[in-house]
Amino acid sequence: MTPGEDDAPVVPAAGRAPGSAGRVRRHTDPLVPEGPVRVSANVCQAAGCMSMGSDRLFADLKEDVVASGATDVAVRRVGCLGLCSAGPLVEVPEQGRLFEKVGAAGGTSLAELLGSLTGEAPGGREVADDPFFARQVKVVLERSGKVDPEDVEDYVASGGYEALAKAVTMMSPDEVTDEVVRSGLRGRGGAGYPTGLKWRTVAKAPGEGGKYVVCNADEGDPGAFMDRSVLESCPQQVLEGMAIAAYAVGASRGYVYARAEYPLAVKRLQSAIRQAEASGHLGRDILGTRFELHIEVRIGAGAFVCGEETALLASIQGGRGTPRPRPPYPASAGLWGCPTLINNVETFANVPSVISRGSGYLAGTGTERSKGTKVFALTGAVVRTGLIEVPMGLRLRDIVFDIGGGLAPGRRFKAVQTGGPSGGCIPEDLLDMSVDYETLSQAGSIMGSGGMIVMDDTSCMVDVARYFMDFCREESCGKCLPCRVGTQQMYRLLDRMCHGTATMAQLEELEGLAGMVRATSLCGLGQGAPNPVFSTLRYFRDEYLAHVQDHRCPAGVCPMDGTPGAPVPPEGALMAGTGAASTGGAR
Amino acid sequence: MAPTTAAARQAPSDDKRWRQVDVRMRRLGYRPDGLIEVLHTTQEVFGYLDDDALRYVGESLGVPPSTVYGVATFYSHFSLKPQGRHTCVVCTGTACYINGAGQLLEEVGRRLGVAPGGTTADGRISVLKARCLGACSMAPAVVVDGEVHGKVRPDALMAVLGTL
Amino acid sequence: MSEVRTLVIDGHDVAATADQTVLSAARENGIHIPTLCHLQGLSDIGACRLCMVELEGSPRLVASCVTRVEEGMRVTTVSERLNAYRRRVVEMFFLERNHVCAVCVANGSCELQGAARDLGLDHFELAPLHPEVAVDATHERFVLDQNRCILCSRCVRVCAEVEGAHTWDIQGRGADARLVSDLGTPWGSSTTCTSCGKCVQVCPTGALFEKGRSVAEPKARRPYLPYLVDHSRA
Amino acid sequence: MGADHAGARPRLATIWLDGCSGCHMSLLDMDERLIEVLARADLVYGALVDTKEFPEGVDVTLVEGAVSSQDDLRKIRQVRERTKVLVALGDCAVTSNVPGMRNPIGARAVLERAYLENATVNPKIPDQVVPALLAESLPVHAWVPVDVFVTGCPPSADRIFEVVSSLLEGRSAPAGQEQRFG
Repeated sequence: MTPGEDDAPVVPAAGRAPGSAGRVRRHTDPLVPEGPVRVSANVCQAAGCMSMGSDRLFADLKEDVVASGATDVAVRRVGCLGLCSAGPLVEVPEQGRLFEKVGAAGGTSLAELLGSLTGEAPGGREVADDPFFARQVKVVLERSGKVDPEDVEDYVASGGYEALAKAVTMMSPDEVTDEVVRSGLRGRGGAGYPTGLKWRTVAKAPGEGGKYVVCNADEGDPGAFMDRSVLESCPQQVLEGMAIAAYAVGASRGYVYARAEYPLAVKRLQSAIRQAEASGHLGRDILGTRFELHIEVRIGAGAFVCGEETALLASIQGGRGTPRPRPPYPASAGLWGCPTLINNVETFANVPSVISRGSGYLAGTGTERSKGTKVFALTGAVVRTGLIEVPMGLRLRDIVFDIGGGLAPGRRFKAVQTGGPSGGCIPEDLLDMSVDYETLSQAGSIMGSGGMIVMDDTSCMVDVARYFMDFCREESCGKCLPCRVGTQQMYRLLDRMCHGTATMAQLEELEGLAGMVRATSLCGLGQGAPNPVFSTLRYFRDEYLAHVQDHRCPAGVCPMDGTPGAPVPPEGALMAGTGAASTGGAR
Repeated sequence: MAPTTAAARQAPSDDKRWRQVDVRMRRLGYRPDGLIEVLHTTQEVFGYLDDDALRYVGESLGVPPSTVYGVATFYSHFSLKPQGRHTCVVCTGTACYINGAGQLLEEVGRRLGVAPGGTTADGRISVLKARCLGACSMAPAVVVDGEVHGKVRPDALMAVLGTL
Repeated sequence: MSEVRTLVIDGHDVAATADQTVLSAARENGIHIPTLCHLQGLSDIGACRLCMVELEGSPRLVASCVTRVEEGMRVTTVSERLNAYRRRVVEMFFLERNHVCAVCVANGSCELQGAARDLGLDHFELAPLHPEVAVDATHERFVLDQNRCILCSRCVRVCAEVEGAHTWDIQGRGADARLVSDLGTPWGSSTTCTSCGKCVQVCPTGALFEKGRSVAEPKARRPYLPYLVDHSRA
Repeated sequence: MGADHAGARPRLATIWLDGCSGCHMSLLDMDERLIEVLARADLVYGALVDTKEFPEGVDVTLVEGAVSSQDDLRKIRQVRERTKVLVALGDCAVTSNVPGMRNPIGARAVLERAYLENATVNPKIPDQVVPALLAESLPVHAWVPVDVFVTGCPPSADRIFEVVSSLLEGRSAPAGQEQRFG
């Protein structure tokens, strides 16, 4: 992280004529013509497209537009456009066209895009009818891909901070909380706890020593990048949500706890805080009232467990990120013992629309008990992968086959993994299920933070269970025994299955152990660690049996090579403790 | 609020880079709860955290050495050993895993003789694994010296590493 | 003075003050709940999970050392399920490191060994993990044998909370978690250790012991720290 | 359990794998109760009788020691086949105990230390006569099913008597009061 490195002005490249086509102060700045804009090229500058070269594309396109002499074309920097598998992406909103893989092999050439921008015949493809976009409903991602993530003015121009203004000037804190309660908004970080109730608890807690709001941006689930995208695409919306929350609960200090693995998100967030302070939306005397909120960014250092709220608080306070028993809950005793409200990125990003459009807006979308929308990172074996936002209650099948475009030709659907290491795998039979908190939980998985990984017949479910157990084993904080040792023991058993050396007794052992770890671990990481085992056993027991009884991996993924723990060492030679017979036959 | 218990001290050496660490600590008011932030800065400046750095930061912030060490070893982002001149970060997120991240690590391990977290004997390349880079659409993804490579096959990765 | 709460533990009516934990209320009334990381006089962390109990009306088990009593609470401290879980907890402690009771200084006075005996644990179903861990004998008077450490952190807490030296902490996480002195430096060269020996006194196993003590030499059991003012009655 | 055929006396055996013989010593510590046991059962194999081959049709076998070598493994498999009630006697049989202390460092390191580093003449890891070590020394139930576990290093003579006499009478072994490792 080197905040500020892009703040330095750069001399415009030779040959550029800033006066005529527009002004370009810095290489990361947009190209804005002085006259009216006929078309704009919105170039995705979120991490996915940038890793495919969209930052270079952005610079090149600006130069080319300037060189073409066009004076009515803007080149703008926007956040995530969603369809990450087709990056780098450029959208021309005036024409409703999307250009895919711009500048990449087999994609749109820069010349083609430029021709489309300056000429009369729009290229690319129509966005409106594309099923990837048509089934989506955007609340959290409303401005993602539309506003400049590094410009508070752009956010304000799109209606940003109207909700905060309404809250602090026209509503009492209790009215704000009541509105959130009525909206039915539930935590988007995983557990789905009603957001309004949490706010009310913190609001009611005595807070002589001050109160805090904390945004959990420690998005740790492998295969999940919703929060990163939101922070990279529209950090102001998250800050606005935090400010409304702080007003409602009576907090004047806040932290965003973000992953070190997301340098771009951290940079944009820090820049957004500085800009919001300068524009009077954060800091002292917000929007001319006496309400104040000071937000700092705290950067995580690579520990999944810090997504657990008490561990996150320990980490913000500079310590080892180990969870502590609750109660007391952070709502009554959080940071430095003060009442602390913790919500995740997507939850906060939902708040402005609840306030500005009223609770009915959110309550009108979704199912009876799961209101609103949910952002998912759709990845894995589907044709189209990326960031999507859908109304709660959409069928899983619609997400996989309509939005995701189904599987590659010749591949067979096997499962969708949701909820990360605490989640589960949903099989083909359940594809028609509604995607909401309750239904996912009944199916043995969880909503989680929004990772959705589609697996085809080349994935082995025993191997997948082992993968998640390996994850939990490495990420266990080590404080409580069942998680620290139980995950190691379960990993060993799963590893034996993948090598074809496990017995039926060990399969039973695994189930027993999983139940024990779930019931006795201190925090959610340990309690949830057995979930991938339970759900794969529930739906894919035949794969386990193939591994254990027939020593065969149906997907052809596992080594099945008889190690570790080959039961009988070769006769004659002294064993050297090297590999082959490392553990006994029956264990 | 935790009390401020410590203040500026003599840096372990006259290396000018300590000033950046000092500035960070001063901005945080030498508060013990700034420990992780200061460790971040120290690692950015020096590349890793050695005993002198840990001791100095601990003394300056009023945090006992065992606590500093406990924190520095808890988080996988912090390194107590010097890193190689180049870094190769293999993403092991779910999407990358089911698309062959394991084979990438195996190949790198076999060809370079390093396990994840290790550095080649000549100090050339450090191999790390990342939990999830969020580049799931490009799975399996590898970041070599800050540059993201998507849909990487073992041979292609070795070719990239060979050019370093 | 806190308000009085009445609750039922294993069918017995029990009165306790509102700030008491279920564990302390139980013990005060002669009801035994096994523990390892708990030590009267130190803060409670709820880490060993041995003291878990059932609460009527709650599907979840709770650690009694960190659960406050509540009016009308109905607690069950012994059940088939709890015993099975406790046996498994103790088994996993044994298998995590390299515990060999027969050659341990704490043989006969070890709390882990005692817990196994009380729970009727007579063999292990799971596989031993056999980590290679260190012995630090650099201190003039004491030894740390990581083979016998159960990471209860009683030594860490007594050193920080009572002695105020904070020589000990835990390094790493998960399977790599280890007791550590100062900057991972040998105990004998510690700049913070006062050689007070409190850590050795509170160690439930033979991980911390005095030099010169032979195998199974009886040592006084210390259920609490007698020199502490007991505010918590915990 | 006990005698299969009417009138036949139960057949008792003991076997000593990788252990120090302490459990057998504790067995002898039963003193005069040994006579009582032998009055009720035939001791058909063990360190106290001169039988070369482990016999068929044994009712109760007490196993001392961990399974550490290929010889141990061959023996315990045979014993299991020929025994109705298999008793793991003492900590080595139950947990691998002291023999298992080599497991964290590996068999190779142990052999090298013993036969190469510490050898004064002719350093060589033997490949004849001495049975081959297994990679790890493991408790009996890691290889074959065990019916009764008797902990202790060694288990007390009282406990051994209690277990043996119950089993010979065809009852299951009583839960051990104060039964503990070590």
